[in-house]
Amino acid sequence: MAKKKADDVQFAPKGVGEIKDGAVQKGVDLPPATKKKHKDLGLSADKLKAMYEQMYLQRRFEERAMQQYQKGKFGGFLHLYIGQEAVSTGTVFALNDDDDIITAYRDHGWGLCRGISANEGMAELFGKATGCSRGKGGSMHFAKVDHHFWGGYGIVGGHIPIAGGLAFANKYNQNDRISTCFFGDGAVDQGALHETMNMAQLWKLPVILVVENNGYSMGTAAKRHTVAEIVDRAKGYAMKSAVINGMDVFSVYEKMKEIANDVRENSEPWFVEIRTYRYRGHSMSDPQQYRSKQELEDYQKIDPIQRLKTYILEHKVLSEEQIKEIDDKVEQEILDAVEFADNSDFPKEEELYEDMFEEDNPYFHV
Amino acid sequence: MAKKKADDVQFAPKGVGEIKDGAVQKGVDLPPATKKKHKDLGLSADKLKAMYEQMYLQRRFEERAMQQYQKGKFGGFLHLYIGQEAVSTGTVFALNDDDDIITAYRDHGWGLCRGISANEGMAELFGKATGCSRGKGGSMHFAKVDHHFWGGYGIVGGHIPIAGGLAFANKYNQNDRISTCFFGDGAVDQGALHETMNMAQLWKLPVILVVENNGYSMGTAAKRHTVAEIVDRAKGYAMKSAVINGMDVFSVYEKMKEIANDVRENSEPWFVEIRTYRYRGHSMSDPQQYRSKQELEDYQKIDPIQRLKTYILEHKVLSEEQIKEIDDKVEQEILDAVEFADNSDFPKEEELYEDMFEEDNPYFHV
Amino acid sequence: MAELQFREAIKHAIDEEMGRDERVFVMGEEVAEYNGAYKVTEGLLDKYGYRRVIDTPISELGFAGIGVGAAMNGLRPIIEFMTFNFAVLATDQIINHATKVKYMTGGQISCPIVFRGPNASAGQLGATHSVSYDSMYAHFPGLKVIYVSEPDDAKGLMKSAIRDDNPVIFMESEQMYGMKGEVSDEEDYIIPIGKGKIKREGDDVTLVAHGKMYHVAVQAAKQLAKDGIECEIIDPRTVKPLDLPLIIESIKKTNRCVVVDEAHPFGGLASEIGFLIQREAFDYLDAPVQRVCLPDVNAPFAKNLFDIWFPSPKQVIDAVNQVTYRN
Amino acid sequence: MAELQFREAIKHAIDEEMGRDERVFVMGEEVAEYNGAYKVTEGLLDKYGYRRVIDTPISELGFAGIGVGAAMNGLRPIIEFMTFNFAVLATDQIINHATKVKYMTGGQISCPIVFRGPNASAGQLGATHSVSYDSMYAHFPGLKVIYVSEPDDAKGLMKSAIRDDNPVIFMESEQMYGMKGEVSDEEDYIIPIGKGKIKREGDDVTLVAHGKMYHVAVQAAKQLAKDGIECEIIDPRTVKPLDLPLIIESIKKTNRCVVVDEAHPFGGLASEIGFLIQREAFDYLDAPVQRVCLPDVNAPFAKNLFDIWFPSPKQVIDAVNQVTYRN
Ligand SMILES: Cc1ncc(C[n+]2csc(CCOP(=O)(O)OP(=O)(O)O)c2C)c(N)n1
Ligand SMILES: Cc1ncc(C[n+]2csc(CCOP(=O)(O)OP(=O)(O)O)c2C)c(N)n1
Ligand SMILES: [Mg+2]
Ligand SMILES: [Mg+2]
Repeated sequence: MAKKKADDVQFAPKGVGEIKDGAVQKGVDLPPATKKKHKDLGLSADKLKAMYEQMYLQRRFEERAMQQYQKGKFGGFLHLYIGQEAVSTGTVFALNDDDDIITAYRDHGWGLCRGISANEGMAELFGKATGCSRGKGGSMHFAKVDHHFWGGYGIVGGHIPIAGGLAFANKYNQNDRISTCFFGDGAVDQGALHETMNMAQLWKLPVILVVENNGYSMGTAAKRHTVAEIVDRAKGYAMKSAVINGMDVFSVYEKMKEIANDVRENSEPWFVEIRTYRYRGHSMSDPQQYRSKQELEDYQKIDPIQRLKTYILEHKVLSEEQIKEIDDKVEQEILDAVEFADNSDFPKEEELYEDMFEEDNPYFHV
Repeated sequence: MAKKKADDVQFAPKGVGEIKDGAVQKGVDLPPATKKKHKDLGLSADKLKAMYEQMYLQRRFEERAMQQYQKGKFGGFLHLYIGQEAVSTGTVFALNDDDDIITAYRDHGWGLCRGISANEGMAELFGKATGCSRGKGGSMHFAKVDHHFWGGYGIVGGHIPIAGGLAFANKYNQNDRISTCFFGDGAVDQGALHETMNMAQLWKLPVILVVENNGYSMGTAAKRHTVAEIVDRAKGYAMKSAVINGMDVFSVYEKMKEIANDVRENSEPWFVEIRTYRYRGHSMSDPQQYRSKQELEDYQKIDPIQRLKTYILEHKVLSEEQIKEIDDKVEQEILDAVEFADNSDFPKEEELYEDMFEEDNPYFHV
Repeated sequence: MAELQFREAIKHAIDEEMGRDERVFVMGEEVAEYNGAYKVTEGLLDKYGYRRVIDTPISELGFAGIGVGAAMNGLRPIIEFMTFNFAVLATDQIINHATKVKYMTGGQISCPIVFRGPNASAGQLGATHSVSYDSMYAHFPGLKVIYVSEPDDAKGLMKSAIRDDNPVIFMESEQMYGMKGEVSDEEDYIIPIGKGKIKREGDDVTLVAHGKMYHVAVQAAKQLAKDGIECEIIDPRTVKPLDLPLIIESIKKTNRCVVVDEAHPFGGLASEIGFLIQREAFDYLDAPVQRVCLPDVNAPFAKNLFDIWFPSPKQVIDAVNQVTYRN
Repeated sequence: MAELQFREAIKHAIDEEMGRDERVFVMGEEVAEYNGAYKVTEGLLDKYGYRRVIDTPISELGFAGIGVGAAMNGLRPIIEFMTFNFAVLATDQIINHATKVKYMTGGQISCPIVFRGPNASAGQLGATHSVSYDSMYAHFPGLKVIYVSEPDDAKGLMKSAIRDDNPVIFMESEQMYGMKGEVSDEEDYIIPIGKGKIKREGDDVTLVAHGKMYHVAVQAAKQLAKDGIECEIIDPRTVKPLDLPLIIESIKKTNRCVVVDEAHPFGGLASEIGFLIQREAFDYLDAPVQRVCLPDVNAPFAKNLFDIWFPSPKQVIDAVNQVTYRN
C-alpha cells in the first residue's frame, strides 16, 4: 500500500452535512411514498381523522413540552420526536391493539399513540405522581403496559433483545400477538442487534425490528457511523426486509400492515428501515452544527402532518373548519395537560422505595 | 397464524447430526479445493516440506498432549485443533512474518505455526515457567508476541474487537502490516463481531476476520446456532468476502495470500469463512453425541495432512523415506518436548504477583 | 433425606418448578440437546421438549435480554450462563434492564427471572474463567443474589429463586457439581431467600463463608477444633439480602470474626460484612474483623500458583489465630 | 495558578499528552466533529486531525476492544465513554481483556489505555444513567481507578493516567464539568496515582469523600464548623490504589470517620474503607465508621425523589453527630 503521510490517515469519515456537487447531502434518502389512496388502504374517513388528530397531538405535545422545559418546569433529557410522527402513527394504526411496541428514549409520540393521555404524558415529564410512569421514569421512560406499550429505554440498543423476549413469550403462549421494536440508526451499531437478529431468525420469533433512520445518531450522520444501506443488514441473516418512507403516514401504514400480517401468519421476523427525519436537535442542548439549514428545510417542506392535512383537504375528507376544530381541541387538550402536570403532586417520599420489588415489604441493604 | 399446540412450539432447531434422506447432514459443506499445483502457487519444494512438517508437528503435538492430559500431567481445558491444521498452516505461509495473528482458545496449532517451539508449547500446557506464556496462560493462552502471534483467548468473540485494534494501530502507524483474526462458528453469534465488522469497514482497517467454521460450537451444529450462510454476514456491511476449503492447505494458502495482498494494498477488511472440521471433542470431556461417526469418518477420509502427503508423494516432491524422516524428527521433537515440560520447574511463588502491572513494585490491594 | 449430587439437587428444583408452572422455561448454551455443559439440565429436554428447554447461540447479551423480555411478558425464564465469567457480556441486561425496568415504569412491569450458573474459579482455567461475581451483583439495587455451598441449600433456594417475582442471581460451582449431600425430601422443599444458616456451632470465633469457601472454612474449623478452638460457621447462603442479624448474634457470642470470601478483596462480600459488623457490633468486637480472600491478582494457570492463589484452610487458621491473638 | 473549568483541565491534560506523544489518541462517541458530548475534547479534532481524534459508532464493546488491541499493539488510547453507565456494555473488554492480557501471556503484552468519562448521576436522568461504577472496577485486579473532584486533580491525574503503562479508569462528572477551580500552571503538572490529599484539616472527625461527594462533604464540614466540629476531609482521588496510610493517619488523630460515597452501599468504596479502618486502626476508633451513600434503590426521575436519593450534607452531618455521639 502506498504509505500515507501520518496526517492523511483517517478513520471515521468526515462530515457529510454540507453542500457537495451542488446538492444537499441528506442524512437519508427517502424511498418513494405509496400511491394508494386512503380507501385503497382500507382507511375510513374516521380513521383518517383520528390519524391526523394523533399526529397533531404528538407535535403540539412536544412543542409545548419544549416550552415548559425551557421555562425550567422540569429537568433531565428531552428528546423530541418532531418530524417522525408518521412512523408512530402509521404503525399503531396498522397493528392490533394488543401487539407489543417497545422503543428507545425518543418515546413521547409512541406513548401518546398508544393511549398515554396528554395529561399522563406531561405529568411524567414534570416528574409528577400522576405521570404514566408515576414520575419515576421521566421523558425517556414513558410506558403504558396495559396498552402493550412497553416503554422507552435509555440504553441505546438495550431494548432490542427485550423485544425479542416479548416475541418469544408470545410464541411460547401462541397468543397471536406480534412484537415490534423501534430504534434509531445509531442503535444499529450495537452488538445487541446482531445477536437478536440471529436468534429471532433462528427461532422464528414473531417480531418486527424497525430502524427509525432519521439520518443522525446525535451529531453523527448515518453514513459516518454505519456502513452500507442499513436495510441490507437483513441479508446476512436471510431475514425478510423492507425500506419505508417515514415522512408519509400512508406508506408506513400500508407496509407495516402487510408486514404485521406476514409475521402473524408465518411467525418469521422482519427487519425494516423506516427513513425519516428529526427536526429538532438530538436533545435540548444540541447546537446542530452537523447538518445544514437547507437539509432541515427540505424535510420540513415534506412535513408528514402537513402532507396528511393537504391530502385530507384535497380529498375532501374534512373541511378546513373541521381541521381547525381538531387543532383547537388538541391545543386545548395540551394546555390542560400542562396545567394538570403543574398542579399535580410530586410522588410521596416513601415512593422512592416503591416499585423496586414485587413484595410489600422488600429488603433494602443499608 | 394457525395456532400450534403448545408441545409443537419450538425455538432452537433440532439436531442435524443424523442421516437424513440417506445422506449424512454435514456440519459444513466444503467448497471445492483449488486445482493449482504447488508451483502454480509459487510454493517451492522446500516450502512444501516445511508445510508438511508443520502440519504434522501440530497433529502429533496435540496427540501427545492428549496423552499427557489423560495421564494427569496437567489440568484445565484442552481444546484440540486436530483436523484443522491446514487453516493455520496455509495462513501462516501466506502471510508476512510480521502480520498479526490472533485467535481463540483452540490455539496450539497457531502457536506452533508462529514459532512457539514444541518445548515451549508443551511446557505451557504443563503450567511450567519455561512455557511460552510462562505457565500463566495454559492451553487457552499460547502467545508469542515477538512473532506477532498475539495469543489465544478464552472469551468467545472477545478477541475480535482486539484484532480490529491491532489493525487500527497498524493503519495509524502506516507500517504495512495487516492483522488477521481467527474465531469459531460459535463466535459468529457474538455482538462483538457485528460491532467490529461495522467499524472495520467504516474505518477501512487492514484486518481479515476469519471464521474457522468447523461445523460445531461445542455440541451445537452450526445450523442450530446461526442462520443463513456465515460468509453472507459480510453482505450487510458491503464487505469483501470469501469461502475457503479448509481441509486443503493449498486452497487456504492461495486464497489467504490473495486476500492479504488486497488488504495490504487497499486497507480494506475482509470477512472470510474457512470451512473445516475438528476430529476430537470440543474439549476433553465431550461425549460427542451430537454428531454421527460417519460424519467424522467422512472428514477423516479427506484429512488435510494425509492429503498433502499424498500430493507430495504423487508429485515426487519427497520420497516415502524423506517423509518418514520428517515424521521421525517431529516425533522425537515432541517426545523431547514432553520430557522438557516434565522436567521444567513450575513458576516461582513470587511469580504469582508478576505480570500484573508494568511497574517493578506494583501495588496490590490487601 | 436423599443423598444427591449438587447438580441433581439443582435439577430436581428446576424440574419440580417446571412441573408446577408452565411459564417456567430454561434457556442457555448447551442446556438442551447436550444436556448441559455440566449436566445440570440433564433430561429436561426429553421431559419438557423444545418449547421449554432451549439451546442458545453464544450470545450472552442477546439471550439474557430475550429472557428479560420474556419475563416482562409473563414468563418465568431460567437463564443459564455457562459460567458467570461469561455473563459479563450480559451485564447491561442484568444491571441496566432487569433491575430497573419495574422502577422506571412506575411499577407497571414485573421481571421474574433467574440467572444461574457456576461462579468463580474451577481449577486451572486461567484468568478469564475464574472470577467471583456475587458481590459485584449485590452492589446493584434490585437483585437478589444467592451463592450456595451444599446440595440441600441448592434445592431449597433454587425453588425459591424460581418462584421469586424479581430478578434473582443464583450461583453454583463447577467444582461442587459432583459433590454429594443429604437433601430434604420434604415435598415442595423451600428455603427462604435471605436466611443464613449456622452450620457449625462454636464459641470462640465466627467464620462467615459461602459457596466453595464454606468447605474451606469447614476444614479450617476441623483443624482448629483439634487445637481447642471452636468455630461457629455461618453460611449466609444468600449474599443479598444478607442475613445480618444471624451474623451479629453470633458475633455477640464469639466477639471475633473471620470472613472467608472467594472474591478479590476490594469491595467484596468480606469487606461488606466486616464493615457491617463494626457498625452493628462495635462494642462486642474483641479484635478487628479479618478477611481471607483471593489476592488482588488474576488467576494463574500453573497449578502451584493457582494453589497459592486460592484461599486455603491454612489462611483461615492464620486469620483465626490473629483474631484470637494466638500468634 | 490559572482558573479553569473542570472540562478544560481535563482537555489541557489530554492536549499536552497528545502533544508530547504521538501514540496518544482519543476515541469515542461524538468526541471529534461534535467536539465532545460534554465538550471535554473541544478543539482537539481541529488541532490533531482525523487520525488522532476519532468518532465512533455506538458500539461500546467494540470500540473499547479496538482500544485494547491498539494499546497492545503500541498505541496509547484514551477511550471516552459518554458515561460509565454505557461502559457496562464494554465490561468484557475492560474486565476480561484489558486487565488480564498481560498476565495470561506471561508478561508479553502491555496495555496502556485510559477509559474515561463521567461517572454516576447527573441530575434527573433516571435509573440507567445514574450509577456510580468506581468501586465495581476497583474490585477487579489490574485496574487503577481514579475519580476526581476538582480541576487541579483532574489535570494532574489525567496526565498520570495517560502516561501510565497499565489500564486506567478515569472518572469525571457531568455535573462538575462546568465547575471552576485553580489549576497549577506548573509545566508538565503531574499528580501521582495513588496519592490522596487532605483538603481540609480538622481534629474532630475524618470525612473521606471523592468525586461529587467531596463537595457534599465540604458543605457539611462548613456547617459543622459553625457548631464547633472541625472535620478533616480526605479526598482519596484515586480509588485504587487507595491511599490508606493517609486515611489511617488521620483516624489516629480524629478517632472517628464518616465515608461519603456516591455508590450504593453494598461493597462500595465506603464499606471497603470502613473495613480497612477497623482492621488497621481498631484501637484508635472511638466509634464505628459510618457511611453516607446512596440508598439501595435505583435513581428516580422525579426531582423531589432524586433529591432525597442523592446523598446530602444533612446526612453527613447526621453521621458526624453519630460518630461524635452528639445525638
Ligand atoms: C449504550 C449507550 N451509548 C450511548 C448513549 C448516549 N446516546 C443517547 S442517544 C444517542 C444517539 C442515538 O441515535 P439514534 O439511535 O440514531 O436515535 P435518535 O436519537 O436519532 O432517535 C447516544 C449516543 C446511550 N444512551 N446508550
Ligand atoms: C463468552 C463465552 N461464552 C461461552 C463460552 C464457553 N465456550 C467455550 S468454547 C464454546 C464453543 C465455541 O465454538 P466455536 O466458536 O465454533 O469454536 P470451536 O470450539 O469450534 O473452535 C463455548 C460455548 C466462552 N468461553 N465464552
Ligand atoms: Mg437517529
Ligand atoms: Mg466451531
